[in-house]
Amino acid sequence: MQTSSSSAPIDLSVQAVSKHYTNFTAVNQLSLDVPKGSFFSILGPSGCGKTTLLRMIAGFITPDEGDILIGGKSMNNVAPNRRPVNMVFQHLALFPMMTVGENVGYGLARRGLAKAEIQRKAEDMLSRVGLPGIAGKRIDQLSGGQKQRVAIARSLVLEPTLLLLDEPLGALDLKLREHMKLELKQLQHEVGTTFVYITHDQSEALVMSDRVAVMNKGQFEQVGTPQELYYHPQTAFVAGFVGNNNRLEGALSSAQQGATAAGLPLHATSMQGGTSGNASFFIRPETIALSRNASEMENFANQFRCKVETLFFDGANSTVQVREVGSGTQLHVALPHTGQHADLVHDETVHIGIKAEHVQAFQR
Amino acid sequence: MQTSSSSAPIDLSVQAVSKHYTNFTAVNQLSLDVPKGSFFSILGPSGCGKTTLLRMIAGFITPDEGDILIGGKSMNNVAPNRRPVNMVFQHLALFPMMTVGENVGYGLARRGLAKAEIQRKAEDMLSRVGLPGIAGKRIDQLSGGQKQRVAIARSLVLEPTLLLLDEPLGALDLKLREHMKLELKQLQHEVGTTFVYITHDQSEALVMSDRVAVMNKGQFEQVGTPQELYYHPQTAFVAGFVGNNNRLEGALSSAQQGATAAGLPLHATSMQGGTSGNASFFIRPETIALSRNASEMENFANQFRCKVETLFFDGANSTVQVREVGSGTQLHVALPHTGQHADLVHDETVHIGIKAEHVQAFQR
Amino acid sequence: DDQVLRLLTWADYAPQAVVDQFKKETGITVEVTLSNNEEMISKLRATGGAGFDLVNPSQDRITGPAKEFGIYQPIDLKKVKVANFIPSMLESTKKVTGLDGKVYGVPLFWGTDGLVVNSAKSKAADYSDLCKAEYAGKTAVRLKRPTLIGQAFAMGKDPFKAYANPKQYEAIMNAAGDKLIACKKNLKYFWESKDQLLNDIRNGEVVAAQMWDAGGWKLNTENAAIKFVAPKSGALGWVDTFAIPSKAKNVDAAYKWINFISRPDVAAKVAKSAGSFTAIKGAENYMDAVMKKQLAESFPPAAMKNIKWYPAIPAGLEEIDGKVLDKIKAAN
Amino acid sequence: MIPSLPDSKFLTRGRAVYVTLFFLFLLLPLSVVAVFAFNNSLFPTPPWKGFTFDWFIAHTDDRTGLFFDTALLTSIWVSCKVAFWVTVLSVTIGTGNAFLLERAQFPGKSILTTMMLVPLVIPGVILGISILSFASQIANFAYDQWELELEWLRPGLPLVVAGQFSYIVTIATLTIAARLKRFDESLEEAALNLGASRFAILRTITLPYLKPAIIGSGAVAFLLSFENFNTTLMLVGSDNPLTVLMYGRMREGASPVLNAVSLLLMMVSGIAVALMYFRKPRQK
Amino acid sequence: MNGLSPKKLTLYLLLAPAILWLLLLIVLPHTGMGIISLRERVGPGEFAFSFKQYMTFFEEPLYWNTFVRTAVMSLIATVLALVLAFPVAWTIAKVAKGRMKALMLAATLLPFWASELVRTLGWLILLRGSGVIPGFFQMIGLTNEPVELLYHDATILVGLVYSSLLFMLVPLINALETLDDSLIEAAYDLGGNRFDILRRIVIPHAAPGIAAGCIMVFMLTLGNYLTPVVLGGKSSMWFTEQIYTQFITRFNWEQGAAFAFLLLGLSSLLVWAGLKITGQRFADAMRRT
Ligand SMILES: Nc1ncnc2c1ncn2[C@@H]1O[C@H](COP(=O)(O)OP(=O)(O)OP(=O)(O)O)[C@@H](O)[C@H]1O
Ligand SMILES: Nc1ncnc2c1ncn2[C@@H]1O[C@H](COP(=O)(O)OP(=O)(O)OP(=O)(O)O)[C@@H](O)[C@H]1O
Ligand SMILES: [Mg+2]
Ligand SMILES: [Mg+2]
Repeated sequence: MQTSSSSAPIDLSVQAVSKHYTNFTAVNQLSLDVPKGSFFSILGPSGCGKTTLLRMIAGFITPDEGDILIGGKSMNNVAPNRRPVNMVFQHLALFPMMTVGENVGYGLARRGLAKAEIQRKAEDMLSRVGLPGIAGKRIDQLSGGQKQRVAIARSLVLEPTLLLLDEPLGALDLKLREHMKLELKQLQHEVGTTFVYITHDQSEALVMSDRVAVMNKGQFEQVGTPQELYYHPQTAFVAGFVGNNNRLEGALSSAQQGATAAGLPLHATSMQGGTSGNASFFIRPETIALSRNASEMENFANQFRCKVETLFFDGANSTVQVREVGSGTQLHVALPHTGQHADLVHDETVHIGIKAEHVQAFQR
Repeated sequence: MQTSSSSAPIDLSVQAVSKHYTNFTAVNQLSLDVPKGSFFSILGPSGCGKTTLLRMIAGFITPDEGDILIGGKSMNNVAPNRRPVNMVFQHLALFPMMTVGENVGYGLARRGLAKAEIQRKAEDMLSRVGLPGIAGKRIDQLSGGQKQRVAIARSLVLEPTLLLLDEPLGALDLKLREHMKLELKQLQHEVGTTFVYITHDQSEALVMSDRVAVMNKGQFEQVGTPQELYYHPQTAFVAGFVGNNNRLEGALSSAQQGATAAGLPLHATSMQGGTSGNASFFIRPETIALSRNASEMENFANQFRCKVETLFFDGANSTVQVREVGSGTQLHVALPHTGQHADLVHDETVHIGIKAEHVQAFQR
Repeated sequence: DDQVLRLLTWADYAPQAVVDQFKKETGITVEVTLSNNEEMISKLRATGGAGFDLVNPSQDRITGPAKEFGIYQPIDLKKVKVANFIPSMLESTKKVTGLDGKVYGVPLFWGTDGLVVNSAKSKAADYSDLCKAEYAGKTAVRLKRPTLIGQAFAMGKDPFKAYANPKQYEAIMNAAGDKLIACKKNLKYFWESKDQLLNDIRNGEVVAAQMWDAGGWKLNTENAAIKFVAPKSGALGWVDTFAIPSKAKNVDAAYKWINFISRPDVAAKVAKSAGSFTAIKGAENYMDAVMKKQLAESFPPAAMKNIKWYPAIPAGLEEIDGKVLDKIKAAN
Repeated sequence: MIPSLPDSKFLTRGRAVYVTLFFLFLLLPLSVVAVFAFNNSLFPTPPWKGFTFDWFIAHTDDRTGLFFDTALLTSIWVSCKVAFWVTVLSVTIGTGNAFLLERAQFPGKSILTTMMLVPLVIPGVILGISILSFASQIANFAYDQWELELEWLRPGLPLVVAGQFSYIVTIATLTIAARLKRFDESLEEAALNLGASRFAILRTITLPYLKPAIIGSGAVAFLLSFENFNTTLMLVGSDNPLTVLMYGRMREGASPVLNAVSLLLMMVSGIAVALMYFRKPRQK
Repeated sequence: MNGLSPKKLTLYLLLAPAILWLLLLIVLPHTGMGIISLRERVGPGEFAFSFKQYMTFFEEPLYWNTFVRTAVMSLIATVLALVLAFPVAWTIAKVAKGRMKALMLAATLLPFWASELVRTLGWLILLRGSGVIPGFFQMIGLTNEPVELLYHDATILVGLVYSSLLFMLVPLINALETLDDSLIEAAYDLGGNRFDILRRIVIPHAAPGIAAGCIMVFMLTLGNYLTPVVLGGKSSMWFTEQIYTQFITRFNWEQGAAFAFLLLGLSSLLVWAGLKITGQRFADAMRRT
């Protein structure tokens, strides 16, 4: 994985594209390059313009400004049914009046292929998505995950340059979603088609993608690998949106020194040029060390005494909510995988330590 | 929390209750005691009979056998509208033709309280669930989380002995669900009403409950605190259903010695009396130590050389899928919170170590 | 209740002014339902003679249904001011509507079926002229039995004489039917509503049509070129009567209405509205001069004598007519 | 096709033109009727002879305006009475039927369900005639046997109401059942759980939920009844509803009063619909 | 087991009016009519069992001609209504948005706020020889003389189609509205053209609505009385008119009842055939109207 290198040819290039609605700009001067064969995600909160962008790429919405190039060719004035892209819709849009095989073969039939050929290709593709021999079933006989895969097969069988996916896991239930997440990534890896994937679920984006663009209010906040986004967010928005985070509002007095509004002094890495002024501090729950023993915290730049408020036991994902005694600041702390501290009780005193490099500050 | 002690009075007692449908037993000779003031969850896969059980408690279904006692009184022949229990429905069942205030006041009005009294109580209750001043709104003006709380308020205002909740978070989206999970736990803590909570999401059950009953095919497999279930599952079903787990099929040759069918030798703690024969082995991803360096694994009873297959980067919840070189066994390994190993690449060789106590074996 | 008279009658036989006057004089409200001969019988048949207190069927349509369906009750002539009626008309109606020694109708209006002709555009003088090619697409008849009867007379046959002999009658009617089928191309339509026809004659779309006299004279007042012409083979004369349904609830009011209408002054009013002639003595004194003139013009004495009055129809004959009419309608 | 698919100008224009023509086609006959209500002529037909309000307000020998035409006004009142009863009956029994269809289980339910739909496919004339002949037979029988005159079985308003009801109730049933089908039964369970009795649930939850369908089907029932001609024609006695009276006038002596009353009706139902239509968003 | 449980009681209370309605107003009257149709008048007020009425129908070409004619015209009217209404239903359901959509919906309902009589009166004013449209033709010099537009079969069709459009539009709109736009987009995205999408996606999806609309329109035209009688010409026989004539002007209830039964049979048969061909079920289709 992470095979995408900047030298790979660019399959999709979005160039300064905008879409304005009456007194509302859904997509604002947005540019984007997706290299061939990569899994590219666009991650953003509801209403930020993701679908609008994707539908412009597919051709269902005409951009007001800018250009979209697919495989190097401008898509201006190319109708959706002539573009070398296919789309997997949020609610899949499988044709309920056709069998699975007819669904998968639909695009091929439109290209005028022979019946036998269509059937062979469709069954081939179904096998590749792990559903051999279901071509004869009706759509309503499939489970959610199967539908998912049929929808993808229906698009992939046309061998598009680009596959667009609009939150295709949104309608699935939790367990299935976890499962499909892993499966989808593997599928993309196998077929090698370029995927452009939309989601508002950061976990999906992180797990599956080679690169992720974080979108907010019609613009990209940051584009990078999942690791870059997670460990080196460039903006407060990205820090807050990608992964869980404790967010504390306060001010910086120098580049690496500050305090929250409630009076908690913090040593931080200042991420943006500025050295003082109002700032938001972000501390990931899993970077906070916790112990019943104050002495274990000696090496940490930030050391606080806290009272346990609530333990949220969830096996490997357990967290504890603590309150710093001096300022009353609430913090979420992830408990280690070892199961240590799963026995914390309400009102117990604990000590926490946070390295300065794990306190990320963004000027407001 | 974990305040429930076995000395607290029993609010709900289900005694050998069964429900048979034509050629199908939905609930089978099931018994259960819920102490006053506790948060009790029933966790089980879809179709295991959870809803059937809950509806028998509420009185919508008549048990074929057994007795249900609430607050010590048998509920045989007590109509649903006369039982001291209230229920929060899966899809909430808020009355769309009434305002929030009318919804919350509905039960009070049926008891014949005066208008002013109803209004006062309803607004009180709404404040307690954190929604002061919305009594006049229409239901469709509320967000998902607000509806959730209104549904709970509507039941709590009647001061039931027992509040039954049937997967009330099922319909919410991911983020909100995470949030409501924490909130619901706190709410129960504050009001002190006994909650009986149904879910098929193990994380919900673990995080919120004082005690959890794991249900399967109409019967309980294990009842215990979340920690007990997670760390000391009594059956293979519980080990597999609660928390993520690597499941390997094989056989035990002695009480603590065995091998998978693919030939991977394992040192294990045998959980059940038996000493040899077919067995399932469970290894939690977070108990597996991983290193690029074989020497770091020396202290582990089980040591394996593996190839990295896929890295699923998800911040603090990242996992890696590896394949043991000798037997080809696939294993999921959780990566440490520190972000170490987030840079693993495909086909890299790694070494993993597992303590014998973390390999749980169940006879089949 | 006693204060309501339910009247089933032809359009114009109960003008609003007369109804108002009746109400003022007697306190009885008249509920008018408009109808025609066939529908009157159907209605009463369905009600078994209930639902109405008084009807105005033509005299030839009384004894048949009375016998078959029992929908009429005999008239108590003692309650009718017989002196108001023209004796000859009363006598002939008594004869035609008499059954088992009882009388079922008293006359109200009489009139004729003939031709309305726009003399500026047509010289039609008999029913058969409607089929002349020169008037193609500009003539009209009703698809009803009077049309058949008229055609039959125009062909020189006497269907009335054949009433007693269904076989012979059927032959006559079939012949008339064939004539009309041949004529069909010439017709603009079979007219259904009086209004439709009057309008089309008015604006010249129709130049000659079979119709009853009142319509013709009405048009004549508007446009002198339009005339009612008694056909050479004879106009068909009908008499509309008062008859009382067998289960009438307010028989008293029915007699009151009969006696009210048969007052010469009232009769004249109704006559004016209907454009027909009454069987009431002295009504002509109140009558419009124009109408008298029109009558004289349409009916020279010879034509008057040549009027063929409908005898009572024996039950079952109408089935024969019906089939012929259907055949005409279906023919191309 | 749909807005998100690019259509050629030709297609878009073509569709606009077609739709415009279509609505012209729909509105043309009605507007002519409306316009000719003001024709200063004795006949409801061209030529246009100038503008007048006579056909609403005149009260002279040869012109009786709508507001003085007692027969017309009476018939409107008769129609209203009939429509009222048909509406009340259809909606009440329709509501019961809806519960029967959606909630009850009993042997023969599928037969009953199909039977309930049958009136929709019986031509109105036949419906009228069959009810007429059936009622007459019973009435004649009662009369012949016991000299008992069952007047309500004779042509007249009770039969008209019965005839219209016999198929309008199907429509009401379908409308209300459709809404009841979408009713989430857990709402009733929730109410029961909150201590409501069966009756209280019906009163406070189920019926309020059905209210829009009940009102809607009531309005439709009223309109259908008011407009009905085919069935009514067969069943009327001496009281004429408006449609039957208008038919009689059309055949025997139409005047622009017919246009005037049509215009009035169009306006009344237009206003009624507009009121319902504009109130809806606010309710919602 | 003595006394009724409340549940049973409720069931009976609900069943009673439904059964009374169906029995007294539908089943028995039609059975009665069936009986009437099977007798023959042998004398004044005397009747005997006979198939004569049905024999007459089959022996008399006039009657079955009318019968066939009515059915054929109704079918044509149904197809016309479908073809005319479909683009409009599509526009309302899929293209128009917001206010425009509401307005168009209201406009489709407009004609049906006025009674059938009013609509027919409108057509009379428009089409008669001296009417508005012939006058217009003359004015623009299309014809020299007024043309008679009334009294043709085509006129009847116009009137019938006009009267039944609503009943086609509403189920069509309902059916099309439930068609998810993304299905069309998906088909288009996969390379389908308009015709193909119509054939493979839209029509199969809308089939129940189409069936419902067609049944409604067909039944309404077949059973229509007013329009064919008022707008029809000298040869235009309509079967309901025939029934009316038998009952009302011929006093021949026996024959009329037989005709009524034949019409019922015809309509049931055609509806059944239509449903069979399109694979729909009666109850499903009717519930959509
Ligand atoms: N036709 C339109 N007219 C006006 N505004 C629109 C229109 N379509 C979308 N918008 C607005 O544009 C914004 C972006 O919409 P878009 O559907 O692209 O969001 P999204 O990121 O896909 O959100 P979600 O995750 O909820 O699907 C939204 O605020 C939406 O309200
Ligand atoms: N009325 C019924 N007749 C027959 N079987 C039924 C009936 N109701 C429920 N069942 C069966 O009983 C079993 C238990 O149903 P129940 O609704 O209690 O499951 P559940 O645990 O709540 O599942 P879920 O998580 O999907 O809601 C299911 O297998 C279901 O199919
Ligand atoms: Mg979107
Ligand atoms: Mg359940």
